Amino acid sequence: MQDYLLILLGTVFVNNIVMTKMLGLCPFMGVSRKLETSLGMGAATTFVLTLASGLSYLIETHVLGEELRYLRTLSFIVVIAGIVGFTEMFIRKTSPVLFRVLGIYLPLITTNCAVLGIPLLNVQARHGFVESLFFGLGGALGFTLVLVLFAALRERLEAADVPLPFRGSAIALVSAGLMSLAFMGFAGLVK
Amino acid sequence: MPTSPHIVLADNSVRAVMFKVLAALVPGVVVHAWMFGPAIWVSLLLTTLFCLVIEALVLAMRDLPLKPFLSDGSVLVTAWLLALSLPTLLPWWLYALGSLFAVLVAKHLYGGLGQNVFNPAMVGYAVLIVSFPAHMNLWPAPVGVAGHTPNLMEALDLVFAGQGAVSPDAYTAATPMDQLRAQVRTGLSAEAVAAASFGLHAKEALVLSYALGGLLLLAHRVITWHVPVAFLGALVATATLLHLIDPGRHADPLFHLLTGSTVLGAFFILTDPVSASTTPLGKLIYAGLAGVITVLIRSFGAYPDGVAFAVLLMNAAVPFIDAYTQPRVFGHSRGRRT
Amino acid sequence: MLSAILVMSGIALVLGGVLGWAAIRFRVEEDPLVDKIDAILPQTQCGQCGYPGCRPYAEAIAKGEADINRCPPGGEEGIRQLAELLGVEPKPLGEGLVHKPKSVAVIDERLCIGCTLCIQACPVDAIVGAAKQMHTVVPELCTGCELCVAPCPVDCIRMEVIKEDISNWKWRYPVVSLTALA
Amino acid sequence: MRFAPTPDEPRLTPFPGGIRLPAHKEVSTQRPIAALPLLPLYVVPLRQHIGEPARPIVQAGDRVLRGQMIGRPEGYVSVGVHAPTSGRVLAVEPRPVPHPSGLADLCVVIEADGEDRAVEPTPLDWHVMDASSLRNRLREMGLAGLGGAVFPSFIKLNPGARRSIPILILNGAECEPWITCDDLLMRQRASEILLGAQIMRHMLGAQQVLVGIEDNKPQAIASMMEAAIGSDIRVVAVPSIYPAGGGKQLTYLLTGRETPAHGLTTDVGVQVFNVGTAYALYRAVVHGEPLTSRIVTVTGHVAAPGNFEVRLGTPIADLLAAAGGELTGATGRVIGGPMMGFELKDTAAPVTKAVNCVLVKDAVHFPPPPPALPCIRCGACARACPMRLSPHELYWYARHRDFGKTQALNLFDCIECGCCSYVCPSHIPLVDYYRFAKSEIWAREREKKAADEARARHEFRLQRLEREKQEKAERLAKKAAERLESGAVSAQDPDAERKRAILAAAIEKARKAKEGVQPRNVDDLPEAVRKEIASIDARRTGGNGADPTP
Repeated sequence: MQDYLLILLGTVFVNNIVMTKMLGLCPFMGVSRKLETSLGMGAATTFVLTLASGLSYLIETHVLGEELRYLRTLSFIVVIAGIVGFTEMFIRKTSPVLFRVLGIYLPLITTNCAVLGIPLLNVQARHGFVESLFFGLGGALGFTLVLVLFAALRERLEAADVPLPFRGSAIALVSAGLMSLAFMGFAGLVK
Repeated sequence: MPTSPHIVLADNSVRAVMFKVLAALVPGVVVHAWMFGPAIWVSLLLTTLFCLVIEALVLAMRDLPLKPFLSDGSVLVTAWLLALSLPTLLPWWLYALGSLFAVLVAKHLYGGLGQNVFNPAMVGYAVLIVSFPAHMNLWPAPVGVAGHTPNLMEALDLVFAGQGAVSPDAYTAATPMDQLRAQVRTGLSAEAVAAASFGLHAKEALVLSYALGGLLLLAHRVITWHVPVAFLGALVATATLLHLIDPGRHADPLFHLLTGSTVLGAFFILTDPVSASTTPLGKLIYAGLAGVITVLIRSFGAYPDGVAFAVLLMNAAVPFIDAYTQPRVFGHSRGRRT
Repeated sequence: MLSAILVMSGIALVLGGVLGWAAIRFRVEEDPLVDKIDAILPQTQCGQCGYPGCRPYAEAIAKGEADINRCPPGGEEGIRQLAELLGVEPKPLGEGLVHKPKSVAVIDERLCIGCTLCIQACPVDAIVGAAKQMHTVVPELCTGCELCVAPCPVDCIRMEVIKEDISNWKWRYPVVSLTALA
Repeated sequence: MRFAPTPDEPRLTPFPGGIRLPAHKEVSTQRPIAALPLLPLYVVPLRQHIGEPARPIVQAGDRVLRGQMIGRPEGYVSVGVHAPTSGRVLAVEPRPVPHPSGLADLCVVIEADGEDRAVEPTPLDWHVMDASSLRNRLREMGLAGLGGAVFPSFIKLNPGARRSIPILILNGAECEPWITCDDLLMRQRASEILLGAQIMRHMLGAQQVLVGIEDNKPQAIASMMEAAIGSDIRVVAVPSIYPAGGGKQLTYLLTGRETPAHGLTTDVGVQVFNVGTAYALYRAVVHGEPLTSRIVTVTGHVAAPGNFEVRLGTPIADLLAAAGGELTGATGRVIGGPMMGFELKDTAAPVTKAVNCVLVKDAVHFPPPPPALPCIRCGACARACPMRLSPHELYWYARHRDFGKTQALNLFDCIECGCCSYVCPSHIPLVDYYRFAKSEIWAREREKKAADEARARHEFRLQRLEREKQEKAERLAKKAAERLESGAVSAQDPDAERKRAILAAAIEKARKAKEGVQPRNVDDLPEAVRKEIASIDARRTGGNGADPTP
């Protein structure tokens, strides 16, 4: 149990997928303009990532095996695309506004490198099924955490007297950099 | 010209607030100079100078009036906190770089006074410790512990000309935190190390003087009790817990209170109103989590002190915390964000 | 090779089945987005956007056929709200469109010949009168769309900017000067 | 406290925030209330209360008597307006009124005849009158809250579906500095106020009557306690913490009941009236006099500050003159107190039911505020806010015109008391930002409502057109069928030709009319100007007939 907890905490804080691994920057910058949207995006990504981690583990061990290893990336992408498609329909039905606001970023979870990256890292780290799930969940929670914090921060920045050349994406990138700097403080906490 | 009210509280201004903070820092600075030698004056002077010059340049570039912003004292507070967080006797350009990141990047890119999300002094510190760890780990030892304490001329020489007549070996020593880590690695118990209390006496005096300044700020209602109490409380609680779990690896809470910039952080850094949470509950969460993170980074992390990183991490979380901890408005059933 | 094809088609089949089921289970009946967009539009029905009314423009936006910056009466605020609803960047008012102060149409009653052309043009039934009788604009109902101005054969309709009085007076944005401290 | 009719002091519940302010009350309490002499001219605005303005029922030239109704209440939230003296109506026209905008509003201008004849007073027998007609009389008599909000009293005196409101609070807190009109009224006319309170209590069915007075007015407290001997009305001294006089604040202070947001104190079984309103009610009911005067404090930088019984409609310039005039060095005039009052733009504006104080500023007591610096989020405003809002956050988003966020942060719970601006170390005009945001949001709501109505009318019209089209098609089809039967087919519609001719004739007539109506105000012109106009006309019509415009 302690191992799983360490995996979870490690992926959320120490090896944060966005802040230290620099994966998933596209939705991080794209869907962080409003707090509510970022929460929706975080939830969707969490759902997709956790499911993708588990499914891809099953495919890796039970379907692909040793000889079909070259199909790994391909089959993972197909699985992720399938889950994203499902999520998309679900959100479209349950929250049309969120669906519209997430816009292109929702189908783009498919190509969110974090979502592919985590299953691949799972394989690399030789995680078991439960470990994979926790790793996926942790990565997704870490993504959601920074996404939500960043969205709240950007809502506040929206009204700040930022000098003209730095308005919008520029100051957002600076802030992301400073947040990343802050996350460096966690370095070495969990291997 | 406001349409109403037509009166304002007398003797109340940003400048008054900032100069109260500066005044409260004076005992700490004096004790620092007394315990660690006159080098602090050099770094204090340098950061003040650099911060003021950078602020003036940026204000001119942004077409803002110089006088109200240079005279409000907020730049001085940033500069002093930066100087007190950095080791003394660094090469001059490191102070310049730290000031640049503090004033230009952390403050003015966000719009200047009152608009920055991250604590400027801590951004300056964090950039330096991440980029120049070798320099940043050379902490001059207290007078009496070090083989030699540089006088003012030697300090100037070291800062501006690099290694001068005095070698760093002569005046630096591993900080208590470093030593603790080293000893733990070689198998000695943390208790034994802490009991040896190298340099802790000097720290005690310094910590007390910062605390005195902090109490002055509390008395003058510049800060509220929430942040220092939550930060120190959480720090002591976390440290106690870890110490109880494994006394051999983790130092006792007193050690955590006395080392690093714990007390400076509790009263002066975390309380920076601009980058701190503003709601009562938010302040408790903000400072409490910062306390926990500080101890975790100190106990398990790669960096010598966790206060700066804890402050920056919690700064990033402040807008989120504030959004969800708005107090219950009079006549509403509960505080909420909709 | 065969096993690879089998594996991939197997995965595709399973996922396809799940998605097919989901498409039926979570089918969206209609798009309430049009209503949301229409709610933001000012309902002047002026047609300056190039569509024959606010609702058609809202439908065009929802379909992605029209840009959000085609509505001058909605002003900057309207564009900002549309941008927020649709999650896109606000943009300035489209080319050839200008924002005018809110006005109402006024009929010069000495000139009106009672031709009813303006009544037919008014999209919100804000003009009252019968054939060969003098017409009047009900100012509370007039949206200021100007559609009645052109059809009038005797040019007796003019647009009057609504004057500020105590009932519609607004507090101004505070002016604060930093440079005053010299 | 020795007059205390009930020895047990009620427990006070302090409201959140609030500030202590220098009171400056003694400036205007040195003399008793003085009456103003009759003036030659009164300007009586028709919008003196919250809600719909009264509709004028007099015209220029009409003769009026004191107390005669000159403005009839229009709509539900409205009260009557009455002539302050006898005389002749000079005009019914827009005149400057005391309003932050400085804009003009419809007023009845009355030239006094010096006789000050009054209409026959109509005292009301409130013990036997039924509640509804009593309220109706008060509405006609112009009763509105005199504490500053001027809400029609008859509405507040209606317990409505609740049948009764258990607690009546008389607000004598007068928490704004400088103002003393309630103070003096309580000192001099305590028993009349309490009689008014008894009538209110009767109308509300209240069991308990509390009078809240700030403890910086010991004389008023003593006088009210003395008047309350023998009754169960309780006079309570409350700490002098601004804004204790706010309705919700005073209710909380005295009863511990928290008025729900967007609600009224009646939601927690409390109704609050200003002591001045209670006095006016007494005059209206017992003496049958409509509301035509009130007590106004004139204080600050004037020669003889004090309180005056002023007829509504008195130009403020005359009131200032009665107080000895402004001293040299006056820097402006405030209507109301220094915390919530507004700058008077024109002293020709008259005293209305809302004007409780005219405060003349000087540079010593009212130095120009230092320029505003950026907010440093120190939170002093949040600690001072009596509504427990986050003023710094409201400011942050109001400044950026993000009104959605300001509403989410409960902007509309702000009572604009000014505590936040007062304590702000950056001297930001916070209240101005909230007022700006509020009026923008209101304007937007008005627009939204108008848009919704326009949409409904448009959709209705589309439906109607569709229906008409269908009906027409049906008619045509029927006609065509008939014609087919009769076999007679005419190639041309004789009607169309006739219609075109009529239209052309009408257009021609209108063009002539346009030419005919062009010259105006040419009756009393000197000969030279007439000639010039004639020559211009000749040039215009003769030279270029096709284009009549110059």
